[in-house]
Amino acid sequence: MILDFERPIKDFEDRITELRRLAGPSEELRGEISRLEEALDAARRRIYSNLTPYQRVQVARHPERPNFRAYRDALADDFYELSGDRVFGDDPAVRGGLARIGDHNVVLLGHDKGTDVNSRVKGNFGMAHPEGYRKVKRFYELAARFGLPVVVLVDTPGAFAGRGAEERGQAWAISDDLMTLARIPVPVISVIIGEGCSGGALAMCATDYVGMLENSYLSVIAPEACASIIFRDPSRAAEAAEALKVTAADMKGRGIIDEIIPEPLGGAHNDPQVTIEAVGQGLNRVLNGLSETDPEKLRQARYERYRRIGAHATENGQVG
Amino acid sequence: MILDFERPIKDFEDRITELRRLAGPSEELRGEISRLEEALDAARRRIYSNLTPYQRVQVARHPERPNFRAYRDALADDFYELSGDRVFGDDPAVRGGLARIGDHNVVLLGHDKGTDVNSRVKGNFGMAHPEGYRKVKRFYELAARFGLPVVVLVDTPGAFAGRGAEERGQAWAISDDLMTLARIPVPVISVIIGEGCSGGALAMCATDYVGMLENSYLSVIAPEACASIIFRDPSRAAEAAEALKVTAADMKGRGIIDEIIPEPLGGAHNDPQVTIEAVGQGLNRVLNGLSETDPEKLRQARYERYRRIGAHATENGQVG
Amino acid sequence: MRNWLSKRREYSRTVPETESGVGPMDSVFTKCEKCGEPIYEKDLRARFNVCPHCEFHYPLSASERIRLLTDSGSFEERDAGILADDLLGFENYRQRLQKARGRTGLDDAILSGTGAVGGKRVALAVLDFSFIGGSMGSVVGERVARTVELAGSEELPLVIVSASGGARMFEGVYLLMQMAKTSVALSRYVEGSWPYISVLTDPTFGGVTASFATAADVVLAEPGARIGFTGARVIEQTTKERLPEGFQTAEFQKEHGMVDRIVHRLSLKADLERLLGFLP
Amino acid sequence: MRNWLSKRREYSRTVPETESGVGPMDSVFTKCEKCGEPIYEKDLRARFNVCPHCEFHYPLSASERIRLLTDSGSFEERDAGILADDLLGFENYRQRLQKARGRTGLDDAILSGTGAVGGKRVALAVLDFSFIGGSMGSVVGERVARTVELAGSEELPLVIVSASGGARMFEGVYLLMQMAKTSVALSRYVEGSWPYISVLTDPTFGGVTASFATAADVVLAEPGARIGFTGARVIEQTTKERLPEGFQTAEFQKEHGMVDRIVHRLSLKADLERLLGFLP
Ligand SMILES: [Zn+2]
Ligand SMILES: [Zn+2]
Repeated sequence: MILDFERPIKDFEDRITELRRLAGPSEELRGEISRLEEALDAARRRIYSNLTPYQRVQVARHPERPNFRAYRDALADDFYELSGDRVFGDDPAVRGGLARIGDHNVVLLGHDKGTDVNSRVKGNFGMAHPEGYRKVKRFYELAARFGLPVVVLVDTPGAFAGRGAEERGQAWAISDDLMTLARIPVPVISVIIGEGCSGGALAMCATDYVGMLENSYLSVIAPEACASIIFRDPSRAAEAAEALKVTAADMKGRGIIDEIIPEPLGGAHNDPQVTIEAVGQGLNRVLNGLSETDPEKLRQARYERYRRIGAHATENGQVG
Repeated sequence: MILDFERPIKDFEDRITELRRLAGPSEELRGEISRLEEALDAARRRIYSNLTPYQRVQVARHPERPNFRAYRDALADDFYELSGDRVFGDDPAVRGGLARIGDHNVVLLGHDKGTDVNSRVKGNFGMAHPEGYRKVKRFYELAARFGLPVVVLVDTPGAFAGRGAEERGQAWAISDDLMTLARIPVPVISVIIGEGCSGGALAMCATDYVGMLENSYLSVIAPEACASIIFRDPSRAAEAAEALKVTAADMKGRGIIDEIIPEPLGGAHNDPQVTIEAVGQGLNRVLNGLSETDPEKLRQARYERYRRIGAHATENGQVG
Repeated sequence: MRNWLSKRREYSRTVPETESGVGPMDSVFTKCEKCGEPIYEKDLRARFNVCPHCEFHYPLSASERIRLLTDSGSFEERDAGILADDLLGFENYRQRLQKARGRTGLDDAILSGTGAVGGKRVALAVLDFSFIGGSMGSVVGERVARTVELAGSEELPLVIVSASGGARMFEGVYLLMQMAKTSVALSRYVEGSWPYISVLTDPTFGGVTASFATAADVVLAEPGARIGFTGARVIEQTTKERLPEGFQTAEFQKEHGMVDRIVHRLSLKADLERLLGFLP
Repeated sequence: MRNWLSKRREYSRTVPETESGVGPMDSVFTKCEKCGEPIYEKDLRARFNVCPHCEFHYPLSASERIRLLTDSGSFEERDAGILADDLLGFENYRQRLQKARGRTGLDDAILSGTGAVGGKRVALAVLDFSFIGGSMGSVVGERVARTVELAGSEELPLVIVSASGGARMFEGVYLLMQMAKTSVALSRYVEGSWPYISVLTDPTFGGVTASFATAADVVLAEPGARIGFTGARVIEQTTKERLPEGFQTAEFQKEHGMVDRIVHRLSLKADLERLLGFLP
């Protein structure tokens, strides 16, 4: 799939392919081709170094963007999936289990956006039901019981908004995850690899370390939905994305996340391998750092971290 | 409702009423009446002092037998019902909440068999679904959180056997209650006021104190069901009740329960008031005794109590 | 917030905002939007905005709610003067805040402090729907967290009354983080053994429901209150599914095991007194 | 027990009991009751009673199960010689016990002890369906409890493989109390940080499912195994409801969130090794 703003890049790519076809073995078009290749590189650089927030949102949603499955398969030496909330069902929108990452045994979980139509539909495009959040709670508690770190890969358009989800207590399940996250005495680290939208994302990223891929986003609401409410016009999503300050850079600048993990030129989907390795290195570094930390210190630090964040001031002006 | 074996009693009662009607204000039939009254009393004594196990089972199921609601209304100075399992629903087959019994604030719960056709159906005749057992778990944990004793009134033909119950993990919910009961550091006391059948009863009576009303029963299976399996003949339920050793006397004799609470002549349904008072006195006595006990000692004693019970012998004959 | 507006639109048909949150009562006598019966404003105020004819519960301001629940004169506000800061520079947010502050006389969509309920001292936080739809933002998050900590440090029971259309998206990710903030505070409070009672009123949605409002030992709700994560309107738009009568009402939530009791507003104080009487 | 018999009846059509629990395999070659294909007994034994054609999992004796799961020569039985005592004097119970002991060579429906799984030492208990339908009685309860305590005191992971038609009602209330006994033992074990893995095989019902078999950190199940509280037959009799295809199968239980994974018998040891590799 080609995003609109990627069109110029695609054009160069097509023309280069065409010329290569025409040239065949001959040396003739060599010059022309390398000229185009430079232009292609320049275009990539130009476009991707000036992405607007909404363009980043589109990159974050790119269907070829590496998702939970890709990271799991590449980064976990072994992954033993566990399932079920033990009360109602098993929600494929979130998956998790025991995994070995580097030298660390961990509980690995994340939103599963799937890889093809079937798996995308099965995983409800990464929008979890209460069963999903209750399975997540089970994973948190399993990790606490065995003293294993938790690694979460966040990639969701939000908690699912539907009848069944409301009937089975979507809000209760998310709240319960937040309460459990606050409590467990093991390192909990998350990386937002794509979309990080609404409480459905927060239930899995109120953690001791939060990394964001360069083109991922974190927002309380989808830009389109925000636009249709604030501006009464969904087509003004780009403005909403701008106003909501959803990019990794915004989050880092405001001290809400710990780190921006750079993506290759052209976005993660342009070179999944490199992206996944970058995330893997980050995870290993953080796991090495946190696995030594005293559990009580961890909880204390987690408490202070989230207790602090806010956009308010006391009357004497000093931010509380 | 008149049970078959109560027929002679009923006959005397009817004749006495009839004579009274005939006699009116006159003294004439006085002698005859008092003779009948003595016969009535004798019949009651004869019949009720020689109840077979299966007759007791029938008494335990008597529709006019005082049930959870009667005890709740008579024994709790105040009862604040709480509801819901926080994951799927609220099961009216078990009810519970905060209550004041004597000088004690407690968590009071029990099976609700209802008082009329509607409430009996609503309460599914005291047969709980997983929602019910999960609500019970919530009550156990609430009591533990606030250091309140738990008082359980058991009266169930068993956990419900049905499609929805299996789909939502009936066995998992019961097991979870047993694990929670074993863990909570507060006094947990139960009285079997009617039927105590199957794991559905055990999930609410594996407690620090277990009392049984004289005509209540405790069994792994309903005598009828046992008969149809073992004897291939449900009509042999009386034999099954005999063989299963389900009476309060059997349980006391085998050290499985702590106390038999006597019922008035003619059974609890013949004088609910007296029965309820007897249970109330028992509860107060036990609450006074246990509320002083150190929580760890309680858990330890509970562990030893249930760890011990069994019908097995090691080869050298000594019971393990 | 998406909820907030969808709700708000419905509301504006029935209850134009006024400082007290009371509906069309500014004339001496008016018609109940629900049952059509005439109501005298003084009757309505005397019944804390519950229709004397059909018992419909109209919105109630935080200050009136506090008057309803606490022993008279016992309430002491804490943490006044915490004001929202427009860190995102979101179009119109400052103006909206100004307008809401002017109209309600509140700093933000919350009042908090300590008060006595039937002689028992509690830490109390009350959200106010009339302030930008009771939407959760940094001030609501901060004052809820401080109230939770106050309850913990002074060993008091905690009572929070919620009314919220959802998230205040003008604050973007900051408000998302308020869910985490209130949760970390509560997770410490519940390590103690003092009770947390949550009261859900119409409407309670979004980040409030998905964090502190549902994490209580006992959850009470007012009759007919609409409670959920996502508002019915949005669900119908996204899923094209027709939702059943009474969807997301307090009664619906109780039936689904999420709420302990439905409590009429006029017996709410008595219920709290009973409840607190059983607990540490 | 009620389950046990309903199951047993179904079984006897397909799998007459033999010591190994293997079905109609006593001739050199036979027909799979499931797919109708011919099977050589040795092939079936080599595959631990899994049909080489349709992969149907036939019952497996406790001893064969232990041979399947533990490193060869590593298993040491514990608590042998604990025998059921007919305290109720229940009609025919003694005879049934004699018959079952003779036929299976077991003391009761369980083998337990310690063994190595891929070099890692574990406490292991395995129920045997061929002994009075794997029904739970005092001996099963006692040996499970002792295995749990063994795991706790020697700081070992705990693995329990269940196969049970349900309750052994000949022991009346005693067997009910085995549910409490195994639960109190487990509730102590899980205060430690060693894992408990439960494996559910066909069939697992009644008191076993409603106590220790489902109280595990990880619950695995064999393909097609029937798992539940009350058996399908009894449910249909009592509720007159037609039950759906696949009701109570392992796959059904996984779909309903009750089971972590369906594991083919021939990869069960490898799965346990992987799982234990992650855990303390
Ligand atoms: Zn009205
Ligand atoms: Zn076959």
